[in-house]
Amino acid sequence: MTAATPVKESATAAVALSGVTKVYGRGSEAVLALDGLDLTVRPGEFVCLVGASGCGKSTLLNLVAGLDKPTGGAIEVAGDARPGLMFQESALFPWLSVGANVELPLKLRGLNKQQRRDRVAELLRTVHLGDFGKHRPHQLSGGMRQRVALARTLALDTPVLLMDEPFGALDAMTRDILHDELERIYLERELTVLFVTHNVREAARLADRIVVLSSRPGRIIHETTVDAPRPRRIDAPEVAAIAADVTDRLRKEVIRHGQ
Amino acid sequence: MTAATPVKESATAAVALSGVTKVYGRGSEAVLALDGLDLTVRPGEFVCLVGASGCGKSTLLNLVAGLDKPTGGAIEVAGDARPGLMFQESALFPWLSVGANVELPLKLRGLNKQQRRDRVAELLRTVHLGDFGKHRPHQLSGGMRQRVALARTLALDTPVLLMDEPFGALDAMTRDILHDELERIYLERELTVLFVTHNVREAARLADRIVVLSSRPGRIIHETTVDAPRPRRIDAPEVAAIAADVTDRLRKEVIRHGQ
Amino acid sequence: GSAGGAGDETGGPVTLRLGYFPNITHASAVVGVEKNIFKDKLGTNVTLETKTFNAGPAAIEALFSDAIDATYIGPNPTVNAHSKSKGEAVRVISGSASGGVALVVKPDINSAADLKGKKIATPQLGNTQDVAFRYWLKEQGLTATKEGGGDVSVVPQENAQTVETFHSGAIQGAWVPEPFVSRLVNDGGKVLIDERDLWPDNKFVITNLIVSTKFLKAHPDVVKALVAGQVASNDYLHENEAESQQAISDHIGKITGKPLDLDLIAQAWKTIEFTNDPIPSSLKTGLDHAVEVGLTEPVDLNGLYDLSYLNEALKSAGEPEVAQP
Amino acid sequence: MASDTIAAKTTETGAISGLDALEIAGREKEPSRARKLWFQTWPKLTAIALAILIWQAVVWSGWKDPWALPGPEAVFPDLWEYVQTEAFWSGLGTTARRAGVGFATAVAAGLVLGLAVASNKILRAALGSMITALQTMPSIAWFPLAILLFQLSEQAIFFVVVLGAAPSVANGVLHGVDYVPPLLRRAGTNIGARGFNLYRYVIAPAALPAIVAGLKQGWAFAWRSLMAGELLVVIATKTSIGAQLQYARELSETERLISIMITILVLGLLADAAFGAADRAIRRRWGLLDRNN
Amino acid sequence: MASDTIAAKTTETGAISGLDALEIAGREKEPSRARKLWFQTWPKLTAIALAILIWQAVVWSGWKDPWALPGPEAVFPDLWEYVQTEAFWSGLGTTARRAGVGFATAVAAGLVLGLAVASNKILRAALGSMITALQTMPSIAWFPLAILLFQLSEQAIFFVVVLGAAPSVANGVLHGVDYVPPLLRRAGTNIGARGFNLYRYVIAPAALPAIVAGLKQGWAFAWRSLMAGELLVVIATKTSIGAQLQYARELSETERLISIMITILVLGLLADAAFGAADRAIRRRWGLLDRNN
Ligand SMILES: Nc1ncnc2c1ncn2[C@@H]1O[C@H](COP(=O)(O)OP(=O)(O)OP(=O)(O)O)[C@@H](O)[C@H]1O
Ligand SMILES: Nc1ncnc2c1ncn2[C@@H]1O[C@H](COP(=O)(O)OP(=O)(O)OP(=O)(O)O)[C@@H](O)[C@H]1O
Ligand SMILES: [Mg+2]
Ligand SMILES: [Mg+2]
Repeated sequence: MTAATPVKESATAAVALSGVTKVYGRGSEAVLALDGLDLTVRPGEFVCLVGASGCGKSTLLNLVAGLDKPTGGAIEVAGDARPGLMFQESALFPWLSVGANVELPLKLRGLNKQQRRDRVAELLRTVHLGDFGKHRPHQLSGGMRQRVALARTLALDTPVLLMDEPFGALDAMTRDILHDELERIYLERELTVLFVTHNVREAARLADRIVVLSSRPGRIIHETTVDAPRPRRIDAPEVAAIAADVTDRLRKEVIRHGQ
Repeated sequence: MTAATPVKESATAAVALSGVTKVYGRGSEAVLALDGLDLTVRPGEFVCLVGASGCGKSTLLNLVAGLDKPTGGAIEVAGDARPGLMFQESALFPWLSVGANVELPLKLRGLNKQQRRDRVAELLRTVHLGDFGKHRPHQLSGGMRQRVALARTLALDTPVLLMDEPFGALDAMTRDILHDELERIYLERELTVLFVTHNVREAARLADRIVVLSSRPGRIIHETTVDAPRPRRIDAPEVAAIAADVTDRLRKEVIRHGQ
Repeated sequence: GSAGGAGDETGGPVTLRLGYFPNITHASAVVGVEKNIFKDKLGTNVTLETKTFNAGPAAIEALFSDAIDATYIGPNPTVNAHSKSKGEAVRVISGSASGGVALVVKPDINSAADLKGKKIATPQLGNTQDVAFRYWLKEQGLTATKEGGGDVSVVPQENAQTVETFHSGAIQGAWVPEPFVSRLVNDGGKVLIDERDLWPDNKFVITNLIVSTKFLKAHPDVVKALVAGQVASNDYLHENEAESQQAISDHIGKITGKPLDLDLIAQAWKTIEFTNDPIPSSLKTGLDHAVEVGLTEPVDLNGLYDLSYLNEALKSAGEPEVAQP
Repeated sequence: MASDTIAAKTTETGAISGLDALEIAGREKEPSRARKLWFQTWPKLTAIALAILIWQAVVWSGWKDPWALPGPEAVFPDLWEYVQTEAFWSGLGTTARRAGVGFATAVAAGLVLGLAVASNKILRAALGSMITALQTMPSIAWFPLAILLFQLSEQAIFFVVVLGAAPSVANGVLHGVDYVPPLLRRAGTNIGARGFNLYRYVIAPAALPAIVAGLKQGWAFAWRSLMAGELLVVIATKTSIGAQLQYARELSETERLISIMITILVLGLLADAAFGAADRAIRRRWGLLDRNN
Repeated sequence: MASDTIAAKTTETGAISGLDALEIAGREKEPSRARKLWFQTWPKLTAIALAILIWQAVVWSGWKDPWALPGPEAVFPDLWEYVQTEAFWSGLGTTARRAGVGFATAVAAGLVLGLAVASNKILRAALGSMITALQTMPSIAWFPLAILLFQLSEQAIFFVVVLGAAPSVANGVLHGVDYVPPLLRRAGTNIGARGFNLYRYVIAPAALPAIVAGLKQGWAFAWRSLMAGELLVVIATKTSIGAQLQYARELSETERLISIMITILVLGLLADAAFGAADRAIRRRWGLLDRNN
């Protein structure tokens, strides 16, 4: 927390990062993953993070989720629950069935058996895997595993949701459907979402604001506010326009970094 | 191999599948992943497979790679080397550094130390990870791991290359660069490529032919030949047109299956 | 055959592998080795290799496996070796020691009748001391079952453990050999029965020297020299008590890292008689007792003893000969 | 032509030789239950038959005297006689009960110790390396302490068994916990499993394979400690396998000794079957036995 | 307000209590080498001090006679005397050499056996369950066979040690191979590692953690078997730790017994340190020790 503006920021922020720096390793091997990053996410805001491969997006989400400590700077998260994080890898528990994987967060939150059963069924239906509750993770395809991980994260019911390329392994159609579902839940529950994606159209489809990160060290180099009314269609012209703009920024950054 | 046309087919095919069926599990839990699939890939052809999540694309590649046995039907692969497969997960060896991961296939092929060192450096440069040879897989980001896996697969130098969503975790820019690299290598070495992707534009950018699979059980429901001259640009209108057409086919299939 | 030494017929070199326990009842062996008495008697043509054992079974296994040629050993394993090999494997060629066994009890036990309801240890079910104790109990009109029931509960356990359990009061007495008798006495025990008192002439075998029949056949002259060494060793024991005790203490110290307490050796010394007579009658009687208390089947001891070499050695040493059974 | 060869390679196992065949073996059609059982049994029977044959051959060769190395024709009648004695069954009963109770106690102690040491950095620094050190302590070194603490009771035996087996179990737990994939640990934390719940729902199941391996090693330690410990206290009216083993040796009853060894081997095989079943259940659950993986 | 609380939670460890703190501990700034060493050392020292204190307290309480349970003030002088004797050093030398050679042989045998059984289905069906059964066989049961085969030589001792430790190592290998992630196995096959190469480059390294765990358990078995085996025969009056332990017990030299137990514990700690270092090296390599994971 920087001394200057703490009260004001925390009053209006669901997530507030100030001067966040993250260094991996030590000495000559040290990698500066994030460098003095400032970012404030308003309650109820849907922020998409885009940036080149290895620029520190996952690092950022891990820090916000409290799974890792920043080397410098401060991170604040409003409310009394840790944010829910959907990892880049599916991170399912191999010893639990698909249903049990989704059920575990509910169990940990103390829901009773009936509630849990209903909720699991509903969540699996949401990700279009209603028939796969009894399967084990290794019996699923990559995209199916990702959807189970999504269901598990949604089961957390946290006000702040962190998602790391949640739809990366899905075909366009399934993704479209899940965009709709996610948007519905987001609006219904008034969530705050921090969403990492490589698909700039996806970002323009979902986000209130798109944040572009620079490559190592990660810094914010550009922000775009998306004003188009929800629900948007991913092939709508305004989405395409915003996507084109962000892509341009990104391309410049990659070219700059490449030199 | 069906009795009728074996010689003719195998004479012109780099990969030939006839009536390939794959059933996972047994009894009531059995899942019919592929059902009587016929597919012939000509030598030097670049075939992209698209299809909904869980439709059997990875299963198909595993069968062609010889890592799994079909429940029914026959698979033929020309030449005397097994095809190289890039898995959907990065599947790097955690006990080896990035460089050593890429070096292992070269070592197994009996290249000497100097050759191996040169080749590893070249491959890592190809995937834009020249500085990361000494890192360990767990120190990389998801996209970086995927690129290492790509380099390792390219190190195999097999005439037939099977790739399972190789660029799924990469940002658009990095992906564009790697499209160019892959196309260069493909043309240089006259490879045969079977490429799974969810990005229909990517398919239209790279493929000679796009094959659309139906959802469980996987069957070929549509094929499109892409005649546009190489190199194509991913945002070129002809690529967009083909992509739109394939997307349409896919959408219909997903909707049909959803009902 | 004294200083001339022994060898095989062709005069080629022979190795004699001799086993014994680093133990006070094996004093003949320990002193004979420590003071090079065997070496002198065996001469230059015979290489003496010694192996020390911790307990009888390993020594017998070694003898059966041709890993050693001769060993000092107690009567119990001797009989086992004889009976298991149907009288073929071993021969007793000399005695070594007699006595050194007693029933030590807590001071409040004054008679056999006081033993009722008490726990008394023996070293091992069916071994010499165990049999002696059970037979004695029977003579006293007390019962004791194999499993530890009856008037007196007989608890077979390792001697080392007996010292601990006696001290802690878990047992009230033990029928054990030296040096454990002395050790229990030092721990406040009292000798209720000295086993010597139960035997004619106060003599019964505690250690004898056996040799494998194969070796005896192949190298009778080496065996002869070995027996001569045994006789000489016992002579030395009798003539140089203090030095012998010191030698035992040192020898045990070499193996265990700590020399054995000299006072303890001196104390135990008094209860042991080092005799070349293997006292076959006591072995036979002991076996009869074992049969009587139901611990073994009868064993034919025919051919176990071959004391011709001993008598030859005794004769040349000018000592009285012993009776062949 | 070339393509034909490869077609054979990937579709017909018959043509594939050596280690490749091994890799591919098991990808075949699901065999029937009977065939499976037969495949599990014949190599065992062959191995046993071979062992007996070699044994018999050695005995016939006259390499050692029959009293030093009795042949099968002497041992099997003895074994048959042995299993008909009352002593065998009561000894087996006593030993099995002790092994069961002792091992159960050791498992409980080992799990608690292992989890405590694994979850607490200070405890780990203090005791972690002590566990292996305790494991190397031979049973007989504990005897005096056992007697001091428990006199000549069954507890003294348990004490030795528990001290023998618990460190092994604890080491299994430690190993398992150390190798829990960090991603799963983080996922657990993230879905709200903290403190005890993290151990209960994430770390313990993730470490389960290593824990089962530790239990298996612990069983071997427990059993060996028991065989030694049963000589510690021969309790009235109770014979035991350990005591019988010792007596057989002391009385140079080689046939009986081998009979008891065979008994111990058979008991060991039964124990292994139990652990093997547990292990296979885990591997099936985790998808490690799936022929398609 | 609420947001302030959480800020504290994620940025200041000082305010976090209980197991949460444990989870987060170690994510701190890299401490200096000296501090690290100190953090490793003080809990050990405290534990040892505590153990000695309790021991002393029990002795002072007069619960048992000093003869049965000597106190530290009697044992430490004896230990000091003991380590100055020639017997200690020559015994240590003999035992250490036997342990080294025996364990090395056991490791070689165990690795070969484990890999053979793991890689061959028929061998596995034939011998797999035999490994655990062999593990449960107490050392004394092998003595007669050891003498039969190797006479009273050092080899007889090795034989007992190897039979004690090799099954444990083999079981470690089997466990490790069984739990190699199928994906890595397939990746290996796919990049051209077949047969022996697959084992050399993929399966063996993937199984390494479990193999090291097996080695650790094997060491404990080897050491315990050695302690028993050294009683089998004392060759040419060569003293050894095992013989000294047994005689200390037989002569009821309780101080010396405890001195030897302390020696064994120290040797065990050294062994554990070696295995611990190997294990940490692997975990560092695999990124399991990385504080960022
Ligand atoms: N545990 C670690 N140790 C060392 N370096 C690390 C570690 N984790 C990440 N890094 C480095 O930090 C940088 C950022 O990694 P991060 O995973 O946050 O990237 P990302 O933006 O998520 O990339 P991608 O889009 O490829 O997933 C990378 O350069 C990576 O090499
Ligand atoms: N080992 C297995 N056991 C049982 N079922 C399996 C197994 N592997 C795959 N399946 C099933 O087979 C079907 C096809 O799986 P596959 O992985 O080939 O899909 P995919 O097309 O690659 O999907 P995605 O795009 O999500 O990766 C899925 O329905 C899946 O549940
Ligand atoms: Mg990432
Ligand atoms: Mg797939």
